[in-house]
Amino acid sequence: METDKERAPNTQDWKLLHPVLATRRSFYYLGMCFLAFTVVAFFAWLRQLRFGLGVTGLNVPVYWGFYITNFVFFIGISHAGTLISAILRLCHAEWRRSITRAAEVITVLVLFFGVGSVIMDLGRPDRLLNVLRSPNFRSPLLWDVCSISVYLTASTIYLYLPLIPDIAILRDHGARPTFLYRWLGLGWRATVKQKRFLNAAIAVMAVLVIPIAISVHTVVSWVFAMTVQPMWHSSIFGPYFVVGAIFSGIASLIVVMALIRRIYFLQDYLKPIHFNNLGLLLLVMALLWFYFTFAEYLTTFYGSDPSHLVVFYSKLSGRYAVPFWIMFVTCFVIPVSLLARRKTRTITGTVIASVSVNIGMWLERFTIVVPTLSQPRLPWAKGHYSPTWVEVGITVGFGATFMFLYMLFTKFFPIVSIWEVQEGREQAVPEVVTRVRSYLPEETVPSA
Amino acid sequence: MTATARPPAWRATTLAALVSVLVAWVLLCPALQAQSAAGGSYFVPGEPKLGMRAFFDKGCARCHSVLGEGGRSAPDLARAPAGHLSSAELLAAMWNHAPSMWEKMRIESVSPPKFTEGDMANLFAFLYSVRSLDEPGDPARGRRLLEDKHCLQCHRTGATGGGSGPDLLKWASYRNPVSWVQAMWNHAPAMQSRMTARGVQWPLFEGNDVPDLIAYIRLLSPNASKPTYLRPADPQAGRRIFREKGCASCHAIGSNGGSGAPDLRSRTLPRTLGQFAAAMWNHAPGMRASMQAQNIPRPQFTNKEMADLIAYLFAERYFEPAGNVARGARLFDDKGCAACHRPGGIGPELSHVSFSPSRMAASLWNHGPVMFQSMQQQQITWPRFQPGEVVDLIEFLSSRTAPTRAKGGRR
Amino acid sequence: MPRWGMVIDLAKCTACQACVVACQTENNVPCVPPEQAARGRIISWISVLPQLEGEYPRLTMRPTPLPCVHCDNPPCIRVCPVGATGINPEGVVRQIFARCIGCRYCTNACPYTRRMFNWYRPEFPGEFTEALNPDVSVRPKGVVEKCTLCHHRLQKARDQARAQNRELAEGDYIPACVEICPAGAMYFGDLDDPNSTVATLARGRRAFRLLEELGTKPKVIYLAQGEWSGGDGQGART
Amino acid sequence: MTFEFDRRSFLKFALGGAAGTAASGVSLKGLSDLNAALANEQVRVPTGPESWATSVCTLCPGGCGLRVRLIGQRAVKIQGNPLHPVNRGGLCPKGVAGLQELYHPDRLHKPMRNAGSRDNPRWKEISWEEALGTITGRLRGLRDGGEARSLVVLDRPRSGLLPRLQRQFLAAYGSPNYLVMPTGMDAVQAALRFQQGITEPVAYDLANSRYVLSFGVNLLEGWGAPVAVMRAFARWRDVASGRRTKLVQVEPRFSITAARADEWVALRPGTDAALALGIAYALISEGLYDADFVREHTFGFEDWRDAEGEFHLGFKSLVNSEYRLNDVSAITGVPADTILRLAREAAQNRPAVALGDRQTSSLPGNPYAAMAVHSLNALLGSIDLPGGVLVQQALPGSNSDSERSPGSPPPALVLSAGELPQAILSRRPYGVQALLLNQADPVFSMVNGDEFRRALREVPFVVSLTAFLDDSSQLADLVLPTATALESWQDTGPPPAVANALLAISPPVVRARKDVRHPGDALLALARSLGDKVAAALPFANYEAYLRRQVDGVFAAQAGAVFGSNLEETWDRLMERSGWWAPSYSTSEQLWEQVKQQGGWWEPAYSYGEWARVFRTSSGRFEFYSQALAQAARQQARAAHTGGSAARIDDRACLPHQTVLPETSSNFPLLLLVVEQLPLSGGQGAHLPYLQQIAGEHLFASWDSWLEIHPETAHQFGIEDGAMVWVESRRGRVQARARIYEGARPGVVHLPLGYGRATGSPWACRGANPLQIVEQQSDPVTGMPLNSGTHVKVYRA
Repeated sequence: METDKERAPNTQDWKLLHPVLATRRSFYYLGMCFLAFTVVAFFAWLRQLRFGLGVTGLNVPVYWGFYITNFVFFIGISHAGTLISAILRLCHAEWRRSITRAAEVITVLVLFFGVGSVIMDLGRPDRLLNVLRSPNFRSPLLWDVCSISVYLTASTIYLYLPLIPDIAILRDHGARPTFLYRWLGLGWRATVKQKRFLNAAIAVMAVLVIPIAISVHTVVSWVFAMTVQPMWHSSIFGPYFVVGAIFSGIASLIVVMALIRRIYFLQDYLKPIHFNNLGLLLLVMALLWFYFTFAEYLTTFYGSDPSHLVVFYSKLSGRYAVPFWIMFVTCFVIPVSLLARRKTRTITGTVIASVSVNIGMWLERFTIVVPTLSQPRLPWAKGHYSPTWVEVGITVGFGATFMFLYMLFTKFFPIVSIWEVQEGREQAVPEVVTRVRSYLPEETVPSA
Repeated sequence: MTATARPPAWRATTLAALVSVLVAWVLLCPALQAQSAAGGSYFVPGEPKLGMRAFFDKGCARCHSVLGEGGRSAPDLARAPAGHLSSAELLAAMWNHAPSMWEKMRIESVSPPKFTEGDMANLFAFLYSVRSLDEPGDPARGRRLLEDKHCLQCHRTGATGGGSGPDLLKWASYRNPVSWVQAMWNHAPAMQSRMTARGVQWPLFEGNDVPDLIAYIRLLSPNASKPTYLRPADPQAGRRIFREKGCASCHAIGSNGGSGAPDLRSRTLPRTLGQFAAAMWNHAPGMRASMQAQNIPRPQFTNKEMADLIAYLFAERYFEPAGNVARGARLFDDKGCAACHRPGGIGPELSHVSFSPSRMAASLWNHGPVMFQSMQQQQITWPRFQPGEVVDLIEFLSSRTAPTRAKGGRR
Repeated sequence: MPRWGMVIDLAKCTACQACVVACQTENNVPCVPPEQAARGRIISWISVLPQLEGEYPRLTMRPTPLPCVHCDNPPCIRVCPVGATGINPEGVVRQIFARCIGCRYCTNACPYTRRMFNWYRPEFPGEFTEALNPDVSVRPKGVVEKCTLCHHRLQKARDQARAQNRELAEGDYIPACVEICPAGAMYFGDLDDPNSTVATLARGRRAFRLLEELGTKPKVIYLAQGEWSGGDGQGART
Repeated sequence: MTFEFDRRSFLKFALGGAAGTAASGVSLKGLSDLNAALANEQVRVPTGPESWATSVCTLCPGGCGLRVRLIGQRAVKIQGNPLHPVNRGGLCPKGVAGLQELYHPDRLHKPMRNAGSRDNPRWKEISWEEALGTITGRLRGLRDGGEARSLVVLDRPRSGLLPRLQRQFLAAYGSPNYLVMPTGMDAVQAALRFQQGITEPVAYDLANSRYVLSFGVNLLEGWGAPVAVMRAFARWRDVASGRRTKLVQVEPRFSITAARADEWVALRPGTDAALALGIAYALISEGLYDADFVREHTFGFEDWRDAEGEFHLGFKSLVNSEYRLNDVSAITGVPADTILRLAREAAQNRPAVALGDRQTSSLPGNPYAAMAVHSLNALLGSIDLPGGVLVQQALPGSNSDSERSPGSPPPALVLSAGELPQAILSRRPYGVQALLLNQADPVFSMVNGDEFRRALREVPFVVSLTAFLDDSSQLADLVLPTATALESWQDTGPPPAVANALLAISPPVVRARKDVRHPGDALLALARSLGDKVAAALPFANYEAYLRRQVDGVFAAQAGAVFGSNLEETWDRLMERSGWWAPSYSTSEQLWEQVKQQGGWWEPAYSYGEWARVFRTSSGRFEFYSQALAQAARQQARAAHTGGSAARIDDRACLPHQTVLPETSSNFPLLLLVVEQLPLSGGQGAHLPYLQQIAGEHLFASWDSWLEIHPETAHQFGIEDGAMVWVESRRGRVQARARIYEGARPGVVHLPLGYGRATGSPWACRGANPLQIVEQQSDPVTGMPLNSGTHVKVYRA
């Protein structure tokens, strides 16, 4: 059958199946290492369940700390995938083909940790279902619940749809556990009809997922912006957070790509051009981020509302000056100086920039959450927040578990979309030619 | 929408009112009697202590004070207006000042309090009792008085002074002017003869003289901090004493009693119990003379008897003699009451209500502000009454309701 | 329908904090152990805010007793995802302890920082449990709690008034903090009744509300301290 | 095929969704179970019928009336008794927190005997019978050996009838030695003794004052009867009264009282006398003083000659020569125009009253400063007049004869508690064989606590009556647990600084939770078992019977009223003022019942201006020049030059004057002043968590003592906010957390009183006890301590 031929991967793409089919010993070591952190986090959580949130460093008035920072940070990273991949897809950016999967997986996995962070933060996690039992739709937190669950569903579908052909490849390849691939493969035979159906579905999802993603982080920002607290109550928080989210998302994507490339020897698929392009995107986002940050702080400064200024100065020159200025350096100075020049926009350069951006963006979330809370309008005792091992443990554990799950994913599914790369190789090149041609003025003499 | 427009309704209302008044009367009467029997200190309707509560709770004390207790922005009702006020005079004073009070309340956005008739009776009883209390004297004045009145010519105060009279410090613990006057009264004949012998003028005590003297003498005694007080007096017993000691043979209270001596209900007699007693002392020589002339034995009093007697007289002084219906009717027209309070008039017709000072005061407070407002709109001036006029007016108004006719303001 | 409110006269407040302790005993608020207190986890539904300003020797302090101000437009109730807090028709901002999931969004949204969180399970060392008030439930760990204006007292006062077949009168229902105030600096009552003490005071020239500019419309109203301005009888005016 | 694909996918999705939901549901249920399993949080609050009882607060000498809410047998809330005239329904936080004392986990359960040594006590629980038997045996032995006088009772300051009972007990037993711990009113009381010849407690008519000059008096931090002061404060600022009383607080530190005052005058520590005399100078030089009063009722204003024709300096000459505005300004650091303004304001707003001098309850102020302040009252004519300084009315029925031993009593060992350890250690004038500490803890709460510690070791038999183990009972042979306020009969008299005679009595509210007794019950039981004269003098089965008998005396006075509402108070006062008395009772029995029900009896009216009662000096006037002091000085001079009968004395020693301040030293560059705060007023209350929580609220410093330090000073000595530091004086050093406080005077540091017990409830043992390092000089003439701060250094721990 015609389809059968198509289904068999091109031999040159066999490489992409390697991680799924063969596992090296180092994988287990690394996995155990990550799991150790998971166990620590689990114990920390059990302790917190038993004694209450008192085991954290939270206090009056700093009611939110690491957990909510993590929540915002993880949700931010989740924009890596779906949003970037969807935009690139819709733009027919052909260089996307080998990176979309890696991005989408980040989205889906990291969302769980975002939600998990909120659950960690609850005083009564056992009453979580009250959110469904007696929802209050006026609460931005409930908007979050809605948009995140929609986002999770959509991005899961969006991850799953392009995965189907690859699963089918694995199924046909006899990868174990066979039932998993048979079950997930949904009887994919790569018929024309199926392909058309799949492409249409992916296209629809790509369109859908963009507003959802933007809404998610807008709503996350609104959790803060809808209160009247100084330096939270800001109208640009929506776009500011979305920009920050995409910023950190791209950065994490770059880091993940670099790791995959290194570990699974995928230098052929994840090329410097990918890093260069993503690096440029990151540069744009860094500039945008700076623009928003500047706008936000400048308006606060000019507004001169005393209660805002107290928070403002606590960040610029007070107790939170260190995280603030580290954030500024890592989010702006380092990435821009590395990415603006072609010479340093190498793989190493972009990775360094990305790591720095991720650190910086976590600190950005931290300096948004904590300083405001520690400087309440009324002169209570100013809160001195420093996290305990429980919070640090859970935070690190979350990071480790995320990486573990990511690793696990690469062991079950190809992290670079085989069929898309193939499709790109087989169909996209002529398509691009046609497309580029269509941009140009009609040639008077038809070419041969 | 006056009551006359809907006869059946007002008839029912009146009936209900009558029945409730009857029921209340039946229920309250024994209670009131029991109260006065159980040592309610005054023979006036109403309970002064409850009146005091009304005074503070209804917000009177926000502006007014009594003997310095309460607000400072309005007159001290124990001291102003000066002089003795009977219940009707209290009402007249209240009536005349009501509009300015309401105006002040409006400025401070306080709504005028509402009173029941009982509240008002209590309040009147309270004000009347408080007005009858003496205030602690001024020792400096007392010291001057002691010299001016030549007391020390006979009496001693500890080491100073001389003569045969007793040491005044003996009485230093007595706080009540009445008990001082009583002691003096009993010895008045003896003192009088000594004084005439020494050519000392009979000392007259005006105003707060006696408390001033007491205050000074108290200062001289190191043991004065253990005071001796008078127990609340019993007007009933006072009435008996008034009869038994033969006071009535000369003195009249209102129209009853002898005519040889001043009417004890006279408005000119002083406001407080102590001053009243002092007035008695001032007239002691004259009284003695006329008693001797009429061959009446000069009465002696114990401490308690004196207090009871004065309490009785004060209870009597609470009431005005009966008013004059005809004068009242004239007033009703002259003051412009009839312009509104007439059948079909803008105000309620008053012919079916019987009035006492306290009831009238209660209605003044409950309906007055509205009445005042509508009068202002019609550019009618608020009528002002002289004390006697109020009694006449009440008499006139009550005379129109035959069945529950009130006499002389007394219930 | 009454609208309950409180007036606190800052001229009379002596910063004694009797209100704080009275509230704690009335509402079964536990005393947190010292090491927790050092971390700023004292739970008190009403606290006295010192508000110190200036430099030696030109200093001012305006001690301000601050309960939940029971905003008419409370920022906290909007943000609760499970509707565990709400404003009842009488204007009392209440917390449903049994529904609260402990996300502490409301505590952060409150510009007055007047919502408290149970970091631990409440501890009542020794026989302190004997002193618990049966009218008020003991909150479990992990939930947010706040001033209820001693709502249980309102229920009792209502029952009592009903039993005596009369309307609720001013003074029947008074929260524990107002009741205890040794200086009589706190007043409580119905703000909608123009003749009530609180309404009268709230109309006065000295009246102000904390963070009024946020539009929260608090029902705890303060009377300014005022100044002594000579002995001409005008001293008490601001 | 498509169909199949769709259907299958749909089914799978549906199944997956269902499974997911179920899983999450199960896990949430699991979470809930886990939560419940890990921490059981059910707190069951038993219910029962509600009832209310009346009681009185004994946590400070203020003695407020209480209303206690009971659910079944449990006391669940303490509120103020609205009928009690001292507090009228209000209550300070201490009173409210009293509930925690009742249920305190560290209370003593039973009497205990020290089976170990004084240094290393081992406590063994014994029965009351055994304990009382031991004491009886000891006391009998002493009495039989003719050493009855060597029994000393050291009481804590309290009002009410228990002091009377103790005096009667001692009188019958044969000892004159009833001592009371200092109250902090000592300096003022000394001024009253020297200038008015009065030993009765001083009182103030604060509510009626229009101008209050407070020299370091912590009016709102536990002085006098705290709630009564707060009520007066509220009255000063009652808008309805149409005027405001000005409170001027003269103090180096920005205390809560200073913060709440209308004006705070920050002066150099220890210079209150100079400032008061400066104000006096202004009053005199501007002719603003009450000349009538000064002429009629004072002595020693002008220069005078005594009977021997000797010239003596008058008050006027003194201030005119030595306390002119610029001099005073230089001494005190207060601008001259401020001094002048204060004088003018005080003169124009009468009644004006001056209070002070005082530091804290354990550290009395300077007696000469107190005299200087009290002289202002004389200049302003504010003695025994409304709004001025009064003298407390005596409780009726106080029969001083029964409190004195028959015949000539043996000489008292010492005059004040502070001198006791010296007397014990030196055995002069005679030794102490037995010491009874009645709820007194001198080792912790007296400046010479370490001396007391040594002295207690020397006393052969020490008994401590206390509800909690404390630093002093740790050195006792027997510890007798006392009942808390709600568990026993209680009584209080007129509280400090309140003028009206008062007796509050209340029955027990709850059954005793431990095997504890009221000190009165213990004393009466002891009297019974001692037999003989003591039993005859105190023939009462229990303290209730004793109280009942005392009420007879109140009834006999035929005055005053049972506690009633505000209105009733006003009514009774109006009546009494005009000479009428309308009691609500007609027999003593009725009075007793009403007192138990309403809370007590009192005298609502005060008779002002009874000069013969309030001036009992040899001149019968207020003495600017204290002749009592002159006599003491003369005696001393005579003792110094033996035989030199015509010893000349310095007139200044008999007049109010500024004493010389201790020299500063470079080793100890800072000055330490101890501060008192309402929650731990009198140094008491640190064992109650409620109070620990609210203490130090101006710095958010709960549960621990702190060292207040001005930011500049802190910077100068390199100390950061929150750092642990040592505070060291010549006597020793203590550790505290440094807190930067704008209200501390530069160069002066402050430690709060009430922290740092060595023994007792762990809650009370937090922080540092500043009294351990405080230094005290004493005045050569009066023998009284002069407190003007301690020089210290502060460095990082």
